[in-house]
Amino acid sequence: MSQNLTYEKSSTNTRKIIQEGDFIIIRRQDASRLVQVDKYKAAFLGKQKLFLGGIIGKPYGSSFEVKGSDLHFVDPAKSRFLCSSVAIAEAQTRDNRFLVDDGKSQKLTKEQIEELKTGGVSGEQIVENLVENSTTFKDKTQYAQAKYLKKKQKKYINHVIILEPTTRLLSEMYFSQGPLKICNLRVDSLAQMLAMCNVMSRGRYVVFDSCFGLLTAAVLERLGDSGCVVQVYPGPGPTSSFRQAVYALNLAQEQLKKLLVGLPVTEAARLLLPPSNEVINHDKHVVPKITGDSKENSVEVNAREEAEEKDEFTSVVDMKDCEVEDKYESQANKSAKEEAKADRKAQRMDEQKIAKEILAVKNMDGLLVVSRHHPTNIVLTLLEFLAPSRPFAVFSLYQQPLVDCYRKLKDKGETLFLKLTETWLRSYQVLPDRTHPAINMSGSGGYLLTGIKVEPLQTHKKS
Amino acid sequence: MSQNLTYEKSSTNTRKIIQEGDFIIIRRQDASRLVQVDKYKAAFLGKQKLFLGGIIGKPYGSSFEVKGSDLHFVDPAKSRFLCSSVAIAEAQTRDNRFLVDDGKSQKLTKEQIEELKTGGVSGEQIVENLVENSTTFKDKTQYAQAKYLKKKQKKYINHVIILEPTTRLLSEMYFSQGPLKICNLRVDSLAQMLAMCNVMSRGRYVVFDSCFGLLTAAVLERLGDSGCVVQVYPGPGPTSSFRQAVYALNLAQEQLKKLLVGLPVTEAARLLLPPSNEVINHDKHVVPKITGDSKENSVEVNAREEAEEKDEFTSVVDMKDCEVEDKYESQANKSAKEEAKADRKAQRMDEQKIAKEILAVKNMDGLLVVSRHHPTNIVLTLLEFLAPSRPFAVFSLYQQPLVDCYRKLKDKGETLFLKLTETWLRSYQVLPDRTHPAINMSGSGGYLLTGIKVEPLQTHKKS
Amino acid sequence: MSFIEYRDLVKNGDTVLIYLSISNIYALKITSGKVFQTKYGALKHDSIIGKRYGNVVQCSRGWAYVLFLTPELWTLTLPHRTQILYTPDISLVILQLDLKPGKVVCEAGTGSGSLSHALARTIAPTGQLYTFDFHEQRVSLAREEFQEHGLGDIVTVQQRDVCAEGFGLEDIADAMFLDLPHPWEAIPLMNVSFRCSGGRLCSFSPCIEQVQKTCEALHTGGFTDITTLECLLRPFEVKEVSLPHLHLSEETLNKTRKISLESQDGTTDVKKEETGKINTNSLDDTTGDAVSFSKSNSKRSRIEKSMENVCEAEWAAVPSLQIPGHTGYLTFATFTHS
Amino acid sequence: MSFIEYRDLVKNGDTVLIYLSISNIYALKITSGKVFQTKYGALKHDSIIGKRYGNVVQCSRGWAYVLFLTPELWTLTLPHRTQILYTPDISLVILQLDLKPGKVVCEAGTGSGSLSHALARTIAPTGQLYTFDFHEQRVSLAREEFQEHGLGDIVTVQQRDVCAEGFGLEDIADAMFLDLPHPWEAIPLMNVSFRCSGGRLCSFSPCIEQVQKTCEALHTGGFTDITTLECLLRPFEVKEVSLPHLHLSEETLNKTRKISLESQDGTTDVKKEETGKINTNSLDDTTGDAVSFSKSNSKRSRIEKSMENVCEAEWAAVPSLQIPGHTGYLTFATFTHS
Repeated sequence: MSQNLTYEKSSTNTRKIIQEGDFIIIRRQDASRLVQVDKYKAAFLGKQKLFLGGIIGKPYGSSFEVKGSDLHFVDPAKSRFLCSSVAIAEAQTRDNRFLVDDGKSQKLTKEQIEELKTGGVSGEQIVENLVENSTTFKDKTQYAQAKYLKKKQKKYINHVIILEPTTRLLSEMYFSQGPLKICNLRVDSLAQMLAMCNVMSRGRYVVFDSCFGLLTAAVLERLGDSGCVVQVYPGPGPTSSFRQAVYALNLAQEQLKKLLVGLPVTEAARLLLPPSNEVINHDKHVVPKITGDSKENSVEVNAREEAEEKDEFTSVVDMKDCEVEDKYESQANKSAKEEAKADRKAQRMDEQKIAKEILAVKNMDGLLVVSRHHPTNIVLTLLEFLAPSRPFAVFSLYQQPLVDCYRKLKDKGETLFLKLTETWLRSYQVLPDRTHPAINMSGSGGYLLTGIKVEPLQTHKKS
Repeated sequence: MSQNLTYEKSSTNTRKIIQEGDFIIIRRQDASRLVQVDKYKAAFLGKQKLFLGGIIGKPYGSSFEVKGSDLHFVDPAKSRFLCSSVAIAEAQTRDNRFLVDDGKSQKLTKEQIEELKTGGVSGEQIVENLVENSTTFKDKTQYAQAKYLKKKQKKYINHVIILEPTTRLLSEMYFSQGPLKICNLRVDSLAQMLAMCNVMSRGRYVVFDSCFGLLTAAVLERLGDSGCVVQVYPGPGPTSSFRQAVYALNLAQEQLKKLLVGLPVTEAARLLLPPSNEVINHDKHVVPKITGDSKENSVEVNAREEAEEKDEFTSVVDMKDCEVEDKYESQANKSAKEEAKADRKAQRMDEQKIAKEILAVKNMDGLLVVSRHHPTNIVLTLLEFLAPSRPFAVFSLYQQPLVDCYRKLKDKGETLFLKLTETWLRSYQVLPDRTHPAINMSGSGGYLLTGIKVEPLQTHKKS
Repeated sequence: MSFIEYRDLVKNGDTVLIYLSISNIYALKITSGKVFQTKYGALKHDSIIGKRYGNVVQCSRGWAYVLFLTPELWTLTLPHRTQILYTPDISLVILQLDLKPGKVVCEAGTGSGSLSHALARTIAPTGQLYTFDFHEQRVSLAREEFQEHGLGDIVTVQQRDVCAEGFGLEDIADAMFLDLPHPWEAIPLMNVSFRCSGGRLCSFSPCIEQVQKTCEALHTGGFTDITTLECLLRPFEVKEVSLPHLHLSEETLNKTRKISLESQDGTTDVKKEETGKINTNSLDDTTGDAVSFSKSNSKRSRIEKSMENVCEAEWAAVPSLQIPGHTGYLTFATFTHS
Repeated sequence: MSFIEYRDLVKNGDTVLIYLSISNIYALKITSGKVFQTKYGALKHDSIIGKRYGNVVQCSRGWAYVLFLTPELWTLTLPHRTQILYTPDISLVILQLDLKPGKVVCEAGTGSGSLSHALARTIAPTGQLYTFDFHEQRVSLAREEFQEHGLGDIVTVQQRDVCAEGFGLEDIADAMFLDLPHPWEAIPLMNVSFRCSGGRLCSFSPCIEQVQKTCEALHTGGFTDITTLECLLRPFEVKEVSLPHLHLSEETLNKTRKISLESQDGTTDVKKEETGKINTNSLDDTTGDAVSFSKSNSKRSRIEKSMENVCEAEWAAVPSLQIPGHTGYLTFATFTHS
């Protein structure tokens, strides 16, 4: 028997509680969604309207039953049973030799079931009723009975789980909502970008992110409370959604200010122009509107209130989900709006100034690019700000742009370990006597180009 | 209990016997090879020199032990034991927690073992000796003992199995010798080409084949004894290896003559030129040297003796394997050679004439292309000879040429069901408590473009 | 009509493929006088009779193609009475079983006949397929189909529990295909059915536990060359792809700056700005399309336009986003009589 | 030297990566006075000290790059004491375990430390990795390495049979990683080690039978969100590819005919012809290269030349022919205390 280690137990060992204003992930079996907790405001999960008052004060990871539009806390042991039930219900068996249509064996009519539901009968009671009125339930094998039960439970017991957003959950959520939304950046590709770029606390990273800030959020999560991210965007100002996933992490505002600054890619490119040119640009662009004190590595911008311009990705809004009026919006008057607008602009300029100061040293620790634009020019430009011996990773939904980028980088001769890859991600159904790869899979997780920047070779002495 | 069917037992229900002159596949665990049986001539399997006299008269599927350079018949039950042994020996376990180096536990020295081998002691006896002299054998678990035994058996008992060549075995053999040799045409891609082109007896197929006749052989195998293949090649004459896999099928010469004709792709293309032009070409190319009578659908060419010019793929010859002089070569004198050469040329011309007559009807049933040239022009040309409602399949090691081909076909508007695909082929190790996908796999089986030719649309009446 | 011999012109009684679009294809038995309703309106069977396969036929509000039905097209259109095998698996089964004209094959179970048609095509005209199913109705439906499809002479269908009783055939099979829930129960009964020259066997199972028991039974039963394969189709969409370039050269940057400076003074052209709080309710309502960029009328789009090339679209093969992840495991083996 | 903080200049005692070529890379501990022998000759450690990472250093007959060692580069160069995990699996493990600075992770077993380095990097500087191995020698070697690599404060290594005894830690872990032959034996012992807020677990197993037992143990143990994944890297070679076109237009055909007719009369330019019998002994000696075509001096090559374009080479990504087919299954689960 080995001796046990002596170790200090963590002092912060309590369960985190859901609070008003938190960004949370609501997950049901078939869907998950990011919302901000607001007692007075309804959230939507698919067509289901939900009031979130009932979750405040409960620990993250809790399950809730949906009754009407309200959420009721569920005992953890019970919710666990339901989770495992889903796995079995989803199990598919190809052997349908004795397949008998289920539909005719139920004595309750659809109308009767609907009556029960609207009559406020709990999901569990409905399932019990269904079992009693099934003519075939008794004759089923034990396995088939379990399967039937779980299937019905899944249908009639409407549970959701409230989770604290993490890179994993955000990545899963965005991908399930439509992979193209995040350029098909699948979780395995994202994971590899972070690893290949050696993302860690105290590092300084350049991130070009066309996927709702998911990549930026993933890097920020790995910084802990020190390091920095320069988030580069294609337009002169960021899009309204450029930090959606970042805000979802519920980082303290001061922390975010300390870690994250934004910069248009054009401004980054200007830093590389001959000095004479650079000075002029600098003067004209750090406009006199700066209000906060701009210490190095600290942006005095209230990030959550930051100016955001509508872009093509958020301009298509499902009206259903926007019925509920924004409470701040309705409170705000015109002049306050104008003021806020000016503030945001100033703050953006402030961020830009700091970002340029950071980049100008050309000593960044990693570059991560997910772009809806062709990556080559972006990569060639931003690579200039990396210190030698630092890695980079470029992701694309398509293969050919990365072939082009590979070629240009190869020609330039300032990189080692250039690799173009894709990964296959397969998930498995593991159940007794029913184990096989998932019936459906993602056909592509995108392509990845990785490498390490080095100093260009001055002399070719190799014989 | 069901009633049994009444049926006629096959009249040809005997095991096929290996004969002098047959093409056979010699298979060892790690390699397989196609050779023609010749009592007097040595064959090589890797570095192993083999005289094949011992296999003549034995049934296909038999195992033989290699003693010196001779092959000795092995009892089927025993060979089966060895086959299963290999599976276990190849099983890899990742759990090397108790890994102990095997090398030091054997009391016999390498020299002593070598002595046993050259002393004519059988492989089995050597293995017995090794077990006796192992200091750790007794202490191993039963599983580990079995594994040890099989590993040693694999090493010291040199068995080969003689198989009758089939498309499956030929495909496996060529692929294992180096996928690029056959343009990376993996067995699953080949299988799909045959299925997608609905290859069946009595069908007429155009085959463009840059893989040693493997594709042609596969189509011929599926024809049985009626139908036809027009094998199209890129140069004015075929390469020496263009029917290597075809000959391996051991078809009777008359059958081959009836089923297979060759034609340069340029001659096929000429058939599509305006009639005035065509006549001229025809006159000039069916030169007056034709000797055989050229009935429709029958080529009077002795295919095995056919003229073959060296090409780039066979010009690189491993000298080791050519030490043994060709007996016919040494018998032949110069004038006989000249005569044979003229004959082959005449026969080739004869084949071409028939091929042109067949194609001219433009009523072929399928087109299959595996080419080292860019496929687009080849496909556009040869597709002209297909009847409407007939399928085609084009294979390429690379993706982009097929994208180009897809596009051109789409533009032309005479195809339906155009599909570009690749397949993943995974093989599994299935062993008690040791089941997992094979540790190594082929990264690509090439790309496939398939479709069905239709009549071009005359009028667009779709509203 | 026969699956095993091409015909040029459509005859009354033929089963043909009607192609309206890639997602609207139908197997149709031509019966003089009948009418088939399509999304392009009525299609009279009589207007198809006498047409050449591969040609266009008229519907009342459009047109369709009539195609000769191959086993592969049948697989795409057949009525599903069970889950079926698709062409990637089917083609590999046929090649790995060494099938060719004249071979004798035993199949259990028949299912919806997707594989049976392809087997029959390959061993025709001289081979024989004996196919069995546990389910009576499926057997009679399959028998009818084979008859209608000109395969009556090639295929024999019978109701039978092969797991319990074997094939009931002796010394005849070159190849066997098993798609059974418990193939390991059937395997010990297979030996007698193989020809004296032996043959090949394939067992299809969706779950790995079935494969494990099958391989064990094959080992025990004296089979050799036991191999388990999985074959997955990865389709590509061939389309024009254009990623806009961002131009970051000195010249472009200077041009951009001018636009940027112009709008620095006035803010009127920044039409829309959001309030501070993010409308999280709209998080998943945007569908990102990586290819097309609709331009907003803000100053940003003006600058972006100046930086972006007129995109040169390239044709590329893009992997489909969702693909089948698993069909089943194919276990192959060789049988040799001792 | 520390894996968890970048440094610009190489110091004596640093472990660095020496890059000669993609297949010649070495992790090297810099010790003043020592010499490292490379295929380009001697490399003096002193010539590396003081150099900036990412720069070239001189060997006696060539040059090499000196790179800062990341966990990912370490994985490529570390001494194998066991089979190791590679970056595609490692990266997925880290993300799926929700790791970030400050997290506490338990790992069994340590093995060659490939994963441990990446775990430590991610949870540094405030997190803790407790890693255990059954094998005494591996434990002491790993401990030395962590110390040398500046991870001494982050990583605690101990010899322990986790399957029998659990981690011996209570109420502390945010995440666990198990690479054990029988993880299902260890899983019931894990609960006590998780923090009261629960956490994530990953078990790596190469064989499906292990996964089956593991999933069962996780179910029984009250874990939720049990998912089994497999992640396979598919590398591409980026290279110039050129397939020659065959030109079959009327014009080209007429040109070709001329050459063909010229050589029709004489046969002298057909240099080599084979005898009738195929030399089957040379069947597998030819290595087909699909890209380059060496022209023979026969008339055929003249004709082919006239038909083929000067090939426009295109850059393409070609899948590598042989790739790893399997590393292991990764089973993830969430633990919540009741």
